[in-house]
Amino acid sequence: MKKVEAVIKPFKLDEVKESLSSIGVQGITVSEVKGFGRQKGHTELYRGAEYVVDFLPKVKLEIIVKDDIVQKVVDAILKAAKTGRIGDGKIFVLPIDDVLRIRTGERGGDAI
Amino acid sequence: MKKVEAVIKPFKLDEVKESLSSIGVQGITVSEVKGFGRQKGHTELYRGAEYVVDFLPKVKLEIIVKDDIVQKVVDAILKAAKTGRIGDGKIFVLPIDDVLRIRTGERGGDAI
Amino acid sequence: MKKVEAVIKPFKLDEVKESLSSIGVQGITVSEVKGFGRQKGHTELYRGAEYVVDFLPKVKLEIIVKDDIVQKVVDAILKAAKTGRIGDGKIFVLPIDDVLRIRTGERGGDAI
Amino acid sequence: MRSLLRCTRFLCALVALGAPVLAQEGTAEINTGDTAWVLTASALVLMMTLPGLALFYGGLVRSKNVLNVLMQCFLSAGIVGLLWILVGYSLAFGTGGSLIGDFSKVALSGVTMDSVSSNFATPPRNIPEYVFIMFQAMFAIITPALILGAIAERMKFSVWVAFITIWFLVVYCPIAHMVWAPEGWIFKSGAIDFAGGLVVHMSSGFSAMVTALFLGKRRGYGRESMPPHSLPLCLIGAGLLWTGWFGFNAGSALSASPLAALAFLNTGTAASTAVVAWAAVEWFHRGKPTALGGATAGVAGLVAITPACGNVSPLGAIYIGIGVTVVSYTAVTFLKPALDYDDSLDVFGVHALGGAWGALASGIFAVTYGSGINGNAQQVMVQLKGILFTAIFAPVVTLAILIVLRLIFGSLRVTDEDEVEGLDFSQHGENAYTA
Amino acid sequence: MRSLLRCTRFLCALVALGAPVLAQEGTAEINTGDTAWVLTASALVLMMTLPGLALFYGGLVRSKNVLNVLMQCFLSAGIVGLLWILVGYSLAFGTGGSLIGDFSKVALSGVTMDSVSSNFATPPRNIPEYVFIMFQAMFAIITPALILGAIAERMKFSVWVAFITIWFLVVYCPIAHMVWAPEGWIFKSGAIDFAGGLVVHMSSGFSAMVTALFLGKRRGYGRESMPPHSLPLCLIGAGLLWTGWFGFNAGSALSASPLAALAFLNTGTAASTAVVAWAAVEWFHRGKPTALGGATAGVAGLVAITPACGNVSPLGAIYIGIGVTVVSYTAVTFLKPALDYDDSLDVFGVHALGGAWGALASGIFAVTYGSGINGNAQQVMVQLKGILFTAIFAPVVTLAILIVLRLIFGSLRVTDEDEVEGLDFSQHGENAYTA
Amino acid sequence: MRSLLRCTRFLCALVALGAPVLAQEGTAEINTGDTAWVLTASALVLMMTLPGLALFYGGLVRSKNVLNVLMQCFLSAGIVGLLWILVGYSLAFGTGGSLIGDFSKVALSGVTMDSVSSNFATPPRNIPEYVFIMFQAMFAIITPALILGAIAERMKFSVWVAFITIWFLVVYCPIAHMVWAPEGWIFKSGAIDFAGGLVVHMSSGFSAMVTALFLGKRRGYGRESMPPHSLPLCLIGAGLLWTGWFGFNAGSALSASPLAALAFLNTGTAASTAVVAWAAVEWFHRGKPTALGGATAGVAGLVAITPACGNVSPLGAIYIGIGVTVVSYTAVTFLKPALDYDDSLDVFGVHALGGAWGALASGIFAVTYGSGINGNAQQVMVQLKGILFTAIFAPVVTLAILIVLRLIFGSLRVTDEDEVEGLDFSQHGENAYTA
Ligand SMILES: Nc1ncnc2c1ncn2[C@@H]1O[C@H](COP(=O)(O)OP(=O)(O)O)[C@@H](O)[C@H]1O
Ligand SMILES: Nc1ncnc2c1ncn2[C@@H]1O[C@H](COP(=O)(O)OP(=O)(O)O)[C@@H](O)[C@H]1O
Ligand SMILES: Nc1ncnc2c1ncn2[C@@H]1O[C@H](COP(=O)(O)OP(=O)(O)O)[C@@H](O)[C@H]1O
Repeated sequence: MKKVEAVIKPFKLDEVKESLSSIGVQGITVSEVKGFGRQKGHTELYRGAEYVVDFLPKVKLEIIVKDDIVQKVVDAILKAAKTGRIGDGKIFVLPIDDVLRIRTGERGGDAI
Repeated sequence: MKKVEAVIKPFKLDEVKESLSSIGVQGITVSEVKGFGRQKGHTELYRGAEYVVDFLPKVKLEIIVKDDIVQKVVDAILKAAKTGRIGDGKIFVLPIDDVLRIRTGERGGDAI
Repeated sequence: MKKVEAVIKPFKLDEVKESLSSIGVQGITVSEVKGFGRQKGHTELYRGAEYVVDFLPKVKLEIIVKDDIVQKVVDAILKAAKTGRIGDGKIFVLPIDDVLRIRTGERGGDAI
Repeated sequence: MRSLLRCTRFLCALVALGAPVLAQEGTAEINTGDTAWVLTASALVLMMTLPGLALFYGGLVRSKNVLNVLMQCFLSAGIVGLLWILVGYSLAFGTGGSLIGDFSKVALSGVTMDSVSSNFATPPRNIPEYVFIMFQAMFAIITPALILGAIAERMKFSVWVAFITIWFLVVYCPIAHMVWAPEGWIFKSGAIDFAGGLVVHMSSGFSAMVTALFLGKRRGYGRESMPPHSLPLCLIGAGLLWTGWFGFNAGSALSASPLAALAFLNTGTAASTAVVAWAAVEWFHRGKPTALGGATAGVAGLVAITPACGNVSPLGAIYIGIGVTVVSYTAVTFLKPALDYDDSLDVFGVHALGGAWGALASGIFAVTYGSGINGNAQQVMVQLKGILFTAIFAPVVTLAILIVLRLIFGSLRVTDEDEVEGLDFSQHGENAYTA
Repeated sequence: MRSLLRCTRFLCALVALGAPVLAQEGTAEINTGDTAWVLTASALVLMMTLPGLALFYGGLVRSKNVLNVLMQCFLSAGIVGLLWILVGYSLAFGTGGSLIGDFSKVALSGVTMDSVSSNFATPPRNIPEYVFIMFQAMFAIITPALILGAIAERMKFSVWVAFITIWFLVVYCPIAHMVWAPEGWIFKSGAIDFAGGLVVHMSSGFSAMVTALFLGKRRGYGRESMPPHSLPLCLIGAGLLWTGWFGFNAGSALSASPLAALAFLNTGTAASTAVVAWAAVEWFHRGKPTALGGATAGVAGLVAITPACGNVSPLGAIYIGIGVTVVSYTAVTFLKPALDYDDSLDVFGVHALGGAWGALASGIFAVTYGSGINGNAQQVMVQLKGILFTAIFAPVVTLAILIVLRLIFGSLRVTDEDEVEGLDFSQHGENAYTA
Repeated sequence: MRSLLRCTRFLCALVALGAPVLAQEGTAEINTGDTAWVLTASALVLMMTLPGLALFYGGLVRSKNVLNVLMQCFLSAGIVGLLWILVGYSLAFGTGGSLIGDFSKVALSGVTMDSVSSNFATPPRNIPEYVFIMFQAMFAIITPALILGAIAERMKFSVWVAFITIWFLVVYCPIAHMVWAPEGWIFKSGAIDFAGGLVVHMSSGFSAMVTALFLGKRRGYGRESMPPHSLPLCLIGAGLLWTGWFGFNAGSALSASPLAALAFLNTGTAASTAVVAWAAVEWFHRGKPTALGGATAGVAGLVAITPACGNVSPLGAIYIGIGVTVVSYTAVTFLKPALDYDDSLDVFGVHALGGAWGALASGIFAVTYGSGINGNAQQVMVQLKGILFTAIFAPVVTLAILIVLRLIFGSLRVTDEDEVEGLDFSQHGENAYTA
């Protein structure tokens, strides 16, 4: 099993979610994050003063999947989240040792 | 060392925290997340219009622990977070390479 | 490649970010979290009633880096985030299997 | 408003504090300045409920319950505002007997553009009865809404709707009649209740207490922390309450007169004093003055001066402001934990006990007395009678209502699950805040 | 304000509802009570826009667009407030013809400290013309601001600024003149529009509808959920609107008179009734009464009673409150999805149709008629004429404005990217909330 | 309020702008319309502080400091509200000399229900002295609260409490006496300060500047970004300030008169003009008009018209609104960075300089003059004297207070750690927002 983490642009969340659903992903955990990267922040004005905002709002998805569909998941995200403009975000794949479902106590693949 | 991640129902946070405390866990990092899973979202009404809310509020716990107590931690969460109803959440166990305590620079098991 | 996660005191964020920038880190993902640890919470007063607040506001950084600069990154965080007082936070290093840049589809080291 | 004598019928005391005479002769002249002020005051008193009280209470609950609180206020404005016209005004200010009015003015029958109410100027002048009706409507609206502070975060919304409907009819209207109508026995006894210490604050506060006990505590009370979700909202509410209270108290003179001016001055002075006193007490007792304390203090000061504001001197107002700080601070800090009840937003400590103190203090510090009263000792005794009656009548009738409602609705509370999820979603299908 | 006759010139009806006579003789006495009330009412009506409407609408949009909404309100107060003094007052209330005023009072030329306006007391009295000007200014300010509800979250800010400037001059001023100036043809026809059902709510509501259609839907409308970012803000706004509306309606009597009192009472009663009725309908239809429903109902009740408040009885107000619930609930629940337009915050359902219902109901339930009218049937016919005219004139002229603006600005909408990022940042360089 | 002559004692100018005569004969008749308006205005002015200013400032700080700001406002209402009754009114309006009043009215001794104040109607009429006292109390409450904008996010709360107590007694009361009491030397010089450009805005603004400098910058100022935590709160505050300001300015006529009407009209007009002008300047200079700019502009326009509103024509108000935009925009955009001070919320740029401009402009555009003045040139010279005096007196005395306070309290600032953690928790033990 793997954990796929993706940092994407917030307005792409719905599209990515639907795309993942359509390939059979049944669970996603989402959090609001702020990203610092190549995409440069913008400047906000407050009463004449300018503030450079380095951190841009992003959304982080965490999806636990069986090894065999990792590539499908990655591809789905790649496709749905892409605008082609800087700041589209990243996908990370991490190893996972174990998964459990709290409700039933199931373990491993069944728990996903 | 392992990282235990648990996605649970928000109102179970206090119980889980106490249960973990009682087995000697000294550190937890908590974040607010939104979960998409088998538990289906609810419908909100705004002036006649209905919005389906797919993402439900969940809480994510991250706990770094030594290998020998991983099972105890998992069991404690399983027990405290369970309501038996759909949407109780998941536990994931991830491998960790290293841990450091910023204050002292301690490394590995001592830093937890 | 590794994922470095650091939980730090919120007001240290700017310093840590600058310190990481200066050693060439080009991407950081930041989230607001609440921490429970040795640093004991404070007590808030509401109309005579006292509430013990166990969870303190912290900031979590996630940084994907190539293996060769992990130590530099860790050191930079250690130095910039340290106040020497309890609650300074932790650094965790996790293994990573893969990284992709959504915009270009690049994979691995190039995608960071 | 009001205590004691009907000027045109009895004699005209130096400071006329009579119940308004409702003249229907059609030729009575109205005073435009008085009318202007009471129109303004009526709008200010509505602002106390919407959005004042709604914010004051709404900020104090958890974010999952804030809409429920706001809706409880809106429905109070809806239900009571409508019932007042249909039947409430008649029950409260229709002639009737010494306990309650009658149905003579149901749906405002007989009230026309020419109907006037006599006011508390010296000598009395007239304002259109329509203005008097609406000024009173705003009092009727805020009183049941005050109760919600004690039952917040757990009562079914359907129960709330039924509860305030009945409570308004069988608790508020009778008390308003007894205290403010010329036929009411408390009125006739010479009690001072210028702007509603008995009628508004004690009646709601004591009813709130019994409702809180009847309902039981919130799930997790005492174990989990339940901090206010937005103290800024609460403090905005307190500010709007303070502003609106000038209409509440000074408007009760029903005239733009020196009496209104005195009531205005006393109102501000008592509130200011309480804010200072409360901050001092907290600083001494807790090491820090809190913002919630500041907001609470302002409201407590305003509650306490309410019955007294037309009958005491500015120095009296200062004493009343200090006194209510002692009373309410003690109640919310020591009495509540000691008695172990869950009065979510402290209606009992602030309104019930603050109102009772104010009603008592109206006697202690009065410089003008109720009709037929000669001196503070006698006035205090009369005040005590009113206080005692209200402190028994309101909660007893409220208890009866609650028992009946339990028969009808089964539990008065939402289910545990709904309580955990929050009343906003379970009762209204909405969430207060989204991105 | 106003329907029908100029009392000092024609005859004085029992309930005088004439347009204000502007006497400049310099010796006319003003009534201080009337003046006090209209000063107060003017402040209350400003509060309806800032912050009332700003909050009501601001709470309903997504958090990335709230500042844009607030700024649209501020700029309406700025632009219209300034233009009113420079030219608007003259266009609306200068003598002129039956369609529009003239330039005789540009920059208030000729208006002095001695100028007075006659009011709707019986018999008429005077207030300073400066007060009348400012009371009317506040009406002029809120009307264009109402439109923003239909175009929120997508219009370029530069277009908004141009739009309200022109709309104010070519839609608002003429309609205000036709309906409220003694020379206006709708006024002369005997139509009742006490506080602005035609002038304020229908004119803005129908213009809003055409603007929403012209602009197109928000990106993602119907696919993504776009829930209100802060219902508490929205409900605070509704509370302040309710409070301020007493100034709007009762102030339109231009006097602290029984007429003002009646308008005040009807205003509160209709709003309360609508809140109760709407909650009942929602409970029945959806299983739960919503907070947004409560706020919407209050506003809808207030809209509907606006034209009628000085001419109907309290029972009439109750019927009007029930009626508007049916009309507006149906519109926002069934009509909007059926016609598939994106009127972001339901200006059409609430203001256009609620205002039209109110204008019609003014005829149905009138107990005092417009000048020269003898009975409800005749009054209804006259009302229909006014309704029809407004429902055609306002959107047609608005359409013309929009076409011209498209020629000038190219697209009236922000770019898709700006819309996604939010108008706060793209139009104003700011974010509403930070830590 | 006020400039120049005591009508009943001296002569009655065409537009009477005298200090109120306090007649105690007991038989003086009061005017109910005037009384109604000043009662209303007093409530409106309280609303400016609570919650108006509290929100305007509270929204601009970071979320960790918002409660501290709100509490600074509440304590100003508490401390000053109480001290005003005990001693302040006597120091400001007791007979005394040309610099300060006396102790003749301590604890309002001698003031009764029969005491009246003469007002600025032509010819002067009376209102109850109690009303005048409370109207003035609200001015006294807001003035020290204005200062907090310059020292927000870093001053110890204990220091704030001590500071405003002393500042009120040794800065506010003397200036109020000099400018508004008939014995005051600035008053006697014929200076125009209708509603408090010198007394309220310059006195607080210049004091704020020196306090900001004395305290030093916020930790991280210039390095970290410190954006407003909630611009919507700030804009709600601005809206309520605008609404309340009508009470502030038009109430200063102490009458429901054409003078009040003129002041009202000028107030709205100047604010509207400034909003338009500021947006235009920002659009041109920065490419985008900001919401914070809109709110700031409104307040700046209101500040500038304050001293002038009873003495200039509507066109004058427009010029003043344009002028203050230039002054304040320049100050906050160029002067602040150039001088490198940390006036957190721009009290200096908006209130000190806006007030100074307004005071000067009162001379430039006056159409009615101060007593004994014949023409604008002479009036300007007199205005300059008042401006200069205030711009020196207020900061110098403030500096003395600060030096004394530093001796007593050691540092006037919270510790660095407390500043980082936020003043809400460190000073009040609370957090503004929780889930
Ligand atoms: N090395 C990294 N570690 C963690 N997060 C990263 C890293 N690089 C980028 N990110 C995240 O991805 C987001 C997008 O990255 P950015 O460099 O702006 O554009 P792009 O993805 O197009 O190269 C960032 O805002 C940040 O949240
Ligand atoms: N494969 C997954 N990857 C990441 N998060 C998941 C996954 N499956 C479930 N979750 C998280 O767990 C929560 C509960 O899952 P759900 O399927 O609703 O119920 P249950 O845990 O009872 O099976 C989800 O809301 C989501 O946050
Ligand atoms: N074992 C752990 N697992 C996850 N997070 C931890 C763990 N220990 C500490 N943390 C995080 O680090 C923060 C600081 O830890 P704490 O024990 O308070 O102080 P210190 O880092 O100085 O030892 C905590 O608030 C928590 O967020």
